[in-house]
Amino acid sequence: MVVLADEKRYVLVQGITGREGSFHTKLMIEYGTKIVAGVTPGKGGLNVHGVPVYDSVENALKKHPEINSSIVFVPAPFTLDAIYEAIDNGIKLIVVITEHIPLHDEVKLVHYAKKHSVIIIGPNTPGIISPSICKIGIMPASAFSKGSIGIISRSGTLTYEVAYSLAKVGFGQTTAIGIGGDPITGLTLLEAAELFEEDEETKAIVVIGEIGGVMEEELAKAYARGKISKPIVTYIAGKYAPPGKRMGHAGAIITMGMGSYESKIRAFKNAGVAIAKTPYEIPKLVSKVLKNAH
Amino acid sequence: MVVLADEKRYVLVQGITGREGSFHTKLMIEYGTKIVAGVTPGKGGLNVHGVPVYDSVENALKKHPEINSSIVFVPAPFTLDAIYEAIDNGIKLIVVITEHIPLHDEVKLVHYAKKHSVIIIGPNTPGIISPSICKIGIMPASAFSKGSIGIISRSGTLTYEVAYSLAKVGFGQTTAIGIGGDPITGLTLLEAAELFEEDEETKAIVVIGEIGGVMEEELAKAYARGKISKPIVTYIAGKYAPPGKRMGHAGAIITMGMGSYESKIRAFKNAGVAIAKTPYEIPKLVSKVLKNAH
Amino acid sequence: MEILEYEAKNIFKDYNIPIPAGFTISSIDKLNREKADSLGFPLIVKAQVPVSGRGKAGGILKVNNFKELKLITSKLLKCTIKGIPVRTVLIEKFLKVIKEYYVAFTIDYSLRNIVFLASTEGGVDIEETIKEKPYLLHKVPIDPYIGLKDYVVRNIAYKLGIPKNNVRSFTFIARAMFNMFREFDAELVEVNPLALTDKGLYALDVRIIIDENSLFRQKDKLLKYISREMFRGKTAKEEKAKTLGLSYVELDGNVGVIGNGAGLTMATMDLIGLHGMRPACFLDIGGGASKARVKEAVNILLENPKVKAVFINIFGGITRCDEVALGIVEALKQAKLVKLLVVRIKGTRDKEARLILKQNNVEAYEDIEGALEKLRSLMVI
Amino acid sequence: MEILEYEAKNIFKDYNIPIPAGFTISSIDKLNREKADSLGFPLIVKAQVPVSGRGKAGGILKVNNFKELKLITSKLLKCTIKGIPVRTVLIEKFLKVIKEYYVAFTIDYSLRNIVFLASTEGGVDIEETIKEKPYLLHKVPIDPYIGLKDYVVRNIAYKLGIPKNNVRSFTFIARAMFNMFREFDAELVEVNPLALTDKGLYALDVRIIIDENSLFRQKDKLLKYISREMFRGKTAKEEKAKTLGLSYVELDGNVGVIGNGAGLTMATMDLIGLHGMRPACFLDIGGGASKARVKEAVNILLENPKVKAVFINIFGGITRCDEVALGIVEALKQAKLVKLLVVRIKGTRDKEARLILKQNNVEAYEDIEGALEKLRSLMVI
Repeated sequence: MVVLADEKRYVLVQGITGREGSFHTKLMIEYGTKIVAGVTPGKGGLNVHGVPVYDSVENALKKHPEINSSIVFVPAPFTLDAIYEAIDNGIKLIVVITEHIPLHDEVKLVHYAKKHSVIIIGPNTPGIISPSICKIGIMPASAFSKGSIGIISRSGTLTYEVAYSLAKVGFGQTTAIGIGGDPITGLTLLEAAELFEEDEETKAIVVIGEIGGVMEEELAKAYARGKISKPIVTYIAGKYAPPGKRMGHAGAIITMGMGSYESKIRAFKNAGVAIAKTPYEIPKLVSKVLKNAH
Repeated sequence: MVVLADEKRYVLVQGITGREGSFHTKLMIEYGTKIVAGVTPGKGGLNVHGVPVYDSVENALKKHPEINSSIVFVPAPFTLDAIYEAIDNGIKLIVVITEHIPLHDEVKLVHYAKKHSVIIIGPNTPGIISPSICKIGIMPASAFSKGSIGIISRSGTLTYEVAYSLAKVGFGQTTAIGIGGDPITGLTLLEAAELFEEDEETKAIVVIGEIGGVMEEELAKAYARGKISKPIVTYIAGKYAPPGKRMGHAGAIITMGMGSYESKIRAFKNAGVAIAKTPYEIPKLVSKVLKNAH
Repeated sequence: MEILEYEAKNIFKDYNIPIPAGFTISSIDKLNREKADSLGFPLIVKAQVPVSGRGKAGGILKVNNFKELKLITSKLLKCTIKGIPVRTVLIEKFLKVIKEYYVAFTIDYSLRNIVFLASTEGGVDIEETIKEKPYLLHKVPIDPYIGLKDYVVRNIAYKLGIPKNNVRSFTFIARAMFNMFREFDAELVEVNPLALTDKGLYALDVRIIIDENSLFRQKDKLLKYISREMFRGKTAKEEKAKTLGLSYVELDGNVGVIGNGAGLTMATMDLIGLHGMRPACFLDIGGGASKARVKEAVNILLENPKVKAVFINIFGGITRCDEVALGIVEALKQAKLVKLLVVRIKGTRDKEARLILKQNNVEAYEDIEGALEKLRSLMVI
Repeated sequence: MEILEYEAKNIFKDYNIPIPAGFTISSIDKLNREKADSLGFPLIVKAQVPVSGRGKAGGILKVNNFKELKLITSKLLKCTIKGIPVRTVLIEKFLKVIKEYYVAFTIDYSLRNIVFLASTEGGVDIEETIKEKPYLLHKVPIDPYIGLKDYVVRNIAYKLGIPKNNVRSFTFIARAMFNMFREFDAELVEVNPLALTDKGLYALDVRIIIDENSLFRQKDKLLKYISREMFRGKTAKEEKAKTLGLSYVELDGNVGVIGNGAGLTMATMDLIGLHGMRPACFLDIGGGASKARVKEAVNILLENPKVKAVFINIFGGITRCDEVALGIVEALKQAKLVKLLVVRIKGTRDKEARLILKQNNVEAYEDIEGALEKLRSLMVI
């Protein structure tokens, strides 16, 4: 089995007529993803790489009631509305590629999705891919291969790099989930790890974190409590990174010292998680944790 | 049994230090209602007719965790906030005496209450009374007496008048519910009738309606469908009343002819409900429907 | 509280919604030929009165030249529409209409929610059209906390068949109307028709009704748009009653009705009607009225020449009956016109009240039946 | 995007939040004695730089007379605080403070929600205070759809022990700050301290950070308050990079790092660090960068005198490696300064890319290890 991106995904592309939307629709179709319809307001009736375009999600669903997922390429000023439209029409998995969405919109979309039990991947994500099964995203397919590792990442390029270096030593992925690079994301690292925890086929989880936010610390705590029992290998980018912008006193007051590289490493170390110093160290550690698990 | 206003009500008075709040606190205590605390922001520490006053609902509940109901005398500009405060602190029955609350605030309070499964009586209501048990309201106690009739009313004075004329012929009330005189109310006529439907002690229901809105029609339909099986006697005020303000074309378009005196009478007649031509005819009809019910 | 069309249009203008170019005048002497010419004939002249059916009552006319404009304007400024004198006219550029739509935001009492209404069939006959073909009405409830979503408006635009290159403008107009609806605490923001012209969408006629209960937070903003007294009734007496906090509406019968509480007052009117008489007015003194307030209320009726008899029905709860009785007596002492008067008074301190009234030669009853009987006998004479 | 204190205070003023009377000057010649006298000494002189710890760095001073004011102002206008030149000073009336509070609205990434923060212990040491006594911080999440409820603010006011006759003002200030927070798409609206004086509550120091992703809808409004270019980095080069859409931050090492994607760029810096070298900067060319963009990116590093070697790490996905290679080559052709350069390039069209680079005498590796080894060997020399 895989998580989220399985063979039962019937995908709607919101913003299909845009440059990115149209380009990646083609690549997803080539990968084998079931792209059944697209939406661009005012462009209903067109056809993008063989995919019919509708003016509204409602109209797309009327013709394609099997749609259960959506990928969003809509420009940032209109993304929140596009997500409302998808959620109000009953779509329960939404991959939001769009970057630069205003933070206040992100707070709202996370709130709204939670209230309606909808999974949002992203925003600012490369998407999700289950190699040779389904890709709802923009990642280069060639970097990924089928296997038993689950990847969860806050970074796009780094995910490709890690998938590629895992492949070199023979490890493929059940699924790779880009949770998105923004400070607020629909699915958190922990929630993604919980999905892999329940997936029989996934033997180990690779977590690519970053400085900032407290998602890594939350995951580490859950691991320490035994909520996640599968072996995790993690890499946290940003040990030598420039300090992020200071959010007045509030930033420091809220995070209470969490969010730094040291805080994250400490949390994972305390939880007994294998920590890679560089992304290129990950394959070696994966071999090790899998050996120990036997 | 009675509905809503029973002996297990521990009541908080919001806006207790105001003229009306203080005056009716005294009358409610005299009636036997368990008024345990009051709230007026900034007046914490005072004492009104022996009732301790707090700055916030949170503080009142800390000292009086038994509070499960609230009566609101807070001025209209601040009522919505007072209701938020009560609901957020877990109070599930709120009687809103305040009149002249902005309509947009009423839409919000109804929405918010529904989301939190809270019963709002009012706004612009005389409250609820179960004679000789509990009064959460401002009605003159002397007009009411214990018995087996449930009264639901959109009008204050008319309720007293009807209760009084019922008493003259020996009928008392289980409970009288003033649902409030505003176009939007927390509890509807139908919802109130459903409460009486489930109350064993209530033998018949008197419904005092008014022109405007469609609550009477909704109740009539539910009665016709058998959702309410107890005998109802109704009086609709306003046959000779001046026409209400015209809400542009929208008013007519939405109501589609409902809301008028004729529409309400027709609906009740079709449902087989006993209709009083004047409020003073109600006692006679109550006798009749009760006789038929035997 | 309904504001006048041109006032509402000034609000629309500030929300950047396209409206026809135009100007108002309140005196025919101020009518300026250059101003009219700069708009370009034909023009539309619209009487500014806050009533429905103004067009059918002759309050909206098309003029083709300055002579006609002057004639029509001067006529309108002298006339009365549905009882309301025309104090101002709005003169607007005439726009050629390709298609008329109906768009409104209001509160649906049944849903207890805000609704967005739209129809392809805008214009004066919208109500009849929707009655016959209810499927032409699009009604969407709007969560008061989440507000209007753009896609909802777009979907309506597609359903209305708004041309694709006007959808963006439609969405803009609907959003602006919704913002206005919320920011002004409106009960209604209506555009009928929203007209498709060769220059795009225009709000040809608009209507805004403000919730009077919101004036505590809307007054300052409204005063930017409304130059007159805000608290007005339709007649001078209604205006006076309003300032006194009384709920008063004039009707066309001859029995003046006073009650405490809207329900009881309405029920009293119903009784008058059922007994073959006709109410001259509805006057609710409200709860806990003071002597002074009662006196003013009675005065309003005593001074109304249409009122032959005054019928007062009080059930005292919070309202003290003796206070009411004293108010009645004081009003009578100052009365210039002599009217028939019957009082039914019951409840808190009613015995004292009836005594006071009897001592002042006012018929006072405890039971409604007796009072009505008396009234009937007086009216027959 | 952090705006300057006086700009933020102008916004506060428009939201009717009490701030100390004052004025700004940007040139010592413009310092006007009457203006200063009308405020009344002592005055506070505050350097306007968007950095934290300004006070401790000598950027905030009290002056007792015009002579001192002139001296301090002229000094500040010539100096640099934490690397930022002081272009403007704010001169404010000194207010006697009875008690300092801390109040802020921000977004808590962990809760993924708006939070209202308040503490009794306002002032420059707030962070240490809260670290030691976390119970002094009141943090309330706010539903983004429902907004700030007055009672929530009142309850905080009671918990902070705000004097009863200042609670209304506190509630007003908090509500205004929240409205500002939402209406300006702020990441932070902070008042520290909110000072209790004998004239009531005053926002003595304020800070507003605007979400740059919201500029498409905030720009027009912000331009009312911000006179300078809005898109600025802290240094000229950062500013240039920003206008090119590149993410660039300068650090104090000597190896310039370029990557595609923030994660990979950070990881590359980590590698540099782990191998005992120090990064001079962080430069992310983003996804799908064009030849021209890459050229500009490389140029920025080549022109930076602190950079001894440039290390480029690309994993091509959407980004085409050959496009990157061409950009590098073009930049090198125009370069005035000669730098060490090592490129690791992998992914979409990487063979072509390595060929292009080799032909232009640029060391290009497929594997990161080889590239790093080479860099190390070059840096040792």
